[in-house]
Amino acid sequence: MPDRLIYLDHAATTPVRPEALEAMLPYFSEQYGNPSSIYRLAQEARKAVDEARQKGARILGCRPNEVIFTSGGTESDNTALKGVAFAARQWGTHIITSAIEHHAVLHTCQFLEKFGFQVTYLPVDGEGIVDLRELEAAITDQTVLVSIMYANNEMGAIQPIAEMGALIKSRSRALGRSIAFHTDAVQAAGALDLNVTRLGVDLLSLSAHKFYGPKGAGVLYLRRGTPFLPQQQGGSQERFRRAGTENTPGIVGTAVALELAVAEQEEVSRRLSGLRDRIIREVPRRVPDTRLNGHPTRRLPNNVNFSFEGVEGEPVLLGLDFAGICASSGSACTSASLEPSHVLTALGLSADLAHASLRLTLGRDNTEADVDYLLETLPGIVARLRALSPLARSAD
Amino acid sequence: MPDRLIYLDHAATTPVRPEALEAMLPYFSEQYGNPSSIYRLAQEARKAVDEARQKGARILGCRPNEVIFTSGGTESDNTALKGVAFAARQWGTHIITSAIEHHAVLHTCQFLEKFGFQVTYLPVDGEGIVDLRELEAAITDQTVLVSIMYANNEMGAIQPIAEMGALIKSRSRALGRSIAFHTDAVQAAGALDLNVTRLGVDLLSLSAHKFYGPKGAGVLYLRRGTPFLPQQQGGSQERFRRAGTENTPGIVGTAVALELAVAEQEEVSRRLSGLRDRIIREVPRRVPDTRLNGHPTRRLPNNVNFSFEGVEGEPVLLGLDFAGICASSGSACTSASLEPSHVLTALGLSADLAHASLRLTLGRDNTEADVDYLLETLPGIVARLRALSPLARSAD
Amino acid sequence: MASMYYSELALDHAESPRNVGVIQEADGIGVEMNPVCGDLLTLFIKVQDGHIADAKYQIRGCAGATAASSVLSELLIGASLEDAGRITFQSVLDALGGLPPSKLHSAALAEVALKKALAYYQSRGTR
Amino acid sequence: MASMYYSELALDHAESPRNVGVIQEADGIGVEMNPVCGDLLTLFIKVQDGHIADAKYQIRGCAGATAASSVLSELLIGASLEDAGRITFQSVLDALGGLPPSKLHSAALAEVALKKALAYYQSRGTR
Ligand SMILES: Cc1ncc(COP(=O)(O)O)c(C=O)c1O
Ligand SMILES: Cc1ncc(COP(=O)(O)O)c(C=O)c1O
Repeated sequence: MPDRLIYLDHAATTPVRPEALEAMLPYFSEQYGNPSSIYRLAQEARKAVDEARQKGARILGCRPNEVIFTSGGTESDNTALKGVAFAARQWGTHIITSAIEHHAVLHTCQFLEKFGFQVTYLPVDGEGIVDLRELEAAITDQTVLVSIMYANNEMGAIQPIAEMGALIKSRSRALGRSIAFHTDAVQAAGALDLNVTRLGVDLLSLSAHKFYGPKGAGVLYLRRGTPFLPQQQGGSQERFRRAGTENTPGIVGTAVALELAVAEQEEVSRRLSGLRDRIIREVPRRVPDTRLNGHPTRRLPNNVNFSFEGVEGEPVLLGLDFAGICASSGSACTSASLEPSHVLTALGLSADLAHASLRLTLGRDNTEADVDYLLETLPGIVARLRALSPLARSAD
Repeated sequence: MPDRLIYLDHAATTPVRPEALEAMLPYFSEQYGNPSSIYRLAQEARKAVDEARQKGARILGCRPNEVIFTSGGTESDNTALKGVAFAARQWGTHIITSAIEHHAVLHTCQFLEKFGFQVTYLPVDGEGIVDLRELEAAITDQTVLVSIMYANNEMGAIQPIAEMGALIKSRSRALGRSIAFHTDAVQAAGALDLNVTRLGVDLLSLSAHKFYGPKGAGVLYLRRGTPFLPQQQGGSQERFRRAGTENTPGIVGTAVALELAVAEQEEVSRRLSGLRDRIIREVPRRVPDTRLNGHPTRRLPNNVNFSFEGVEGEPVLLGLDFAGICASSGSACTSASLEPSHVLTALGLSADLAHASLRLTLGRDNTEADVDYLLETLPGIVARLRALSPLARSAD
Repeated sequence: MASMYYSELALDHAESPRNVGVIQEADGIGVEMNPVCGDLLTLFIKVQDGHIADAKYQIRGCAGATAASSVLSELLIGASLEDAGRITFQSVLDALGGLPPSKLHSAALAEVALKKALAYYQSRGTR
Repeated sequence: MASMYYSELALDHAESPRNVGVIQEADGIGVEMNPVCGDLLTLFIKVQDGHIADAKYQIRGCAGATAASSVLSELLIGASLEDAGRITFQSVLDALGGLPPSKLHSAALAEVALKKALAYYQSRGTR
């Protein structure tokens, strides 16, 4: 590997930040008690979990007992959708989501379709935004759940969640029945407002490893009174809403990382959106036939997504990897399912352009020098690959 | 807290052993890549996960791709039961389990009852063992799943899983249809044989924090060809059978801890069963009206479970905690559900005797000196509490 | 157990319960049992000049029940009958510095036993 | 991507593909595309005295496809037509030291393009 390692794949995962790891360490082998036990050793763990819950509640602007700790974003999304759908199905079996959700939501919707639910997948415009009027039009008197992601993991588009929340609330009042509103905020944490009252959501998913917390840990916010059938049965943990011995270190690390991410949010976002905009401006100057995917401004401060015409994404990633740069692509050749990104095709991209995509997602450790290096490195890689191609404009 | 801390609650949880923690540490902040990414940073994580899977497979005697990493024993149990039940329901809707399963199995069965399944809860004899003939008699041509725990978490009774496996296979051959057999082996790891072929099981659950691995990590063995509907939808992780970004450190720690627990199994079991038998022999000599719960010999090498007539378990635990000893009880007053242990009542104990229970579960760090101290401390605590009681035999 | 923080004071009462025992010629006796968890409290009072001259009890139950009984006995000794009649589970909780939510029934146990002991005394007529 | 270990050799071919280019007066041309992921390979061969005198290609696709094409060109140059006719995706895999399971189609792409190039050559009649 080259000496330098420039990590530009923070949407995939992030390193655990030192403050979080340090807070976690005592709970592996010293304060290892099971939080459900009554002796003092275990009550230390119980206290740590309770404090983490309070931190989470402060950030979400909710009651501590509306915070459920899970094993990650995928579990939070699954539990949110299945939990509401199965609890509410006597009132209706219609669910609304969008075409650009993470698979944790989309595949859960397909699972629910097997159980008799009908799902509307709202389209997005060419820049990745869901139209409020389409959402409004999709709501029927059978609708029990709307799940729209806050910010997209591939091309960073930010949805107008607060407006949607208000709309759903007013439609639901008009219909005289409650419609639960879930948002997958996995990519939003540390970048966007997470206050559940301002957002008007009833459920919200987070995943710790996306904000410098540990893998295998997540949060589900569940508003009191929302219809909910727990999806993991067993002991009485999490007030019976998510059974299983608490992952004390994971929970502690989640809370510490979330608190710090939110505290630094403004400053980090400002800095990263500067780097982002420089990449968005400079790469197309240096690489012909580059297309920016997603909305130019309503996008996450750390997200860049390009398609380079005529180039497969995977060898671009490998070329970058050789140069010490970590990035990702919506190409089928980088996914186990061998399908091109459903998000990029939902924007209207051809399969070819989806295969040709490159996602760069910045993080708190990235610097201007990293961007310099990227801008030096990337154009040559793309040019070299284009030169191999039978579709290349013949050089002369 | 007193200077000494004697932990006798290893069935509740165990500390992460140093070898496991050390193996985990690099994967938090250094080898933090998402195993699904294609650059080398991430492939280090992928390799670690693959190696952990191979270790697990060696111990279970199965193929690596029959090993699924989960978030713990509760998820493994839930996924096993729901995964099979929902996949097999076109062939039948009958499930057999036992009355003494962990809530992760029992409450999952109740969940499945809401979805139209019928569940038979096999009773146990006074020493906690399921009768093979009752199992045989319970199998009908509607039966799709049998789930019987390997070793009980409260009173340590060990079920004849291999015999059950053979029985189920022969009944299933006679019926000309497959019946999946799951065992909750959460308490068995590190004490009993885990070879899935010898056991004749199709699914098997483990929880890492019960064998000196991390909390929030578990294993589900799923035999190839077993009907199975995945229960966590999302990405392609775990070959689509359990979506969600892999908890790399948790997975690595699980495998290291499991491998060591199995390597040390014989020696540790021999030593702990010596300590166990000394407690079982000595406590009744020093504490009148003590009853041993569970089978005298077909029990886990580390498990002791007594009932002290006329004494509530909770203040015994507090008294022990004051003396620096961590233990647990099947008393309602130590459970969030305010119900006495369903396991002890299934043995035929009155609610009073279930409330009066004390569980001591030994672990690899316990010594003869710990047992000495327990034997010195416990009788006085019970005597003091009995002296308070309106039911005490009047002292004279 | 969701959240089981006994206060220091409650733990102290549970470990060293005050005034345990039987009053042989009690003026009031109250026996109360919690059918769910089997806690059993027997409360004895001795009345003199309209005041509780002595209070003793026997308890089988969890630490919360022992602490509640113990602190109740302290509240009672020396109290006027009128004041004793005003003691509720809340007085017991306050005197203990609280009990965990899952132990509130322990304080209720103490209140009911007291009500029964006072009723027993009243039913015998003042002497 | 479930398990994506390119061998060192495959990576080397992908990074520095051999024999890239066009043979202007090729004796055989084979064009093959993988409809799923869009990989596109154009293979050119030059035949002399019953042997493959030269082989070049252009490729748009993933690194696996590039490596497969590159190693195929190496296998071809100097081979008799008979030997060239026996080259399969397995020969390509063996020469690369394997490809990840999800990239087997890249080797297949190379095989098919070769078959097409040889058929093209045969259809023109020997010269
Ligand atoms: C938007 C979004 N939702 C859900 C998830 C799932 O989170 P995890 O893989 O941590 O379970 C991810 C990341 O993978 C994501 O980006
Ligand atoms: C027998 C048994 N099964 C399942 C579980 C659940 O495991 P976990 O709490 O780690 O999810 C436990 C422990 O709590 C157990 O003892």
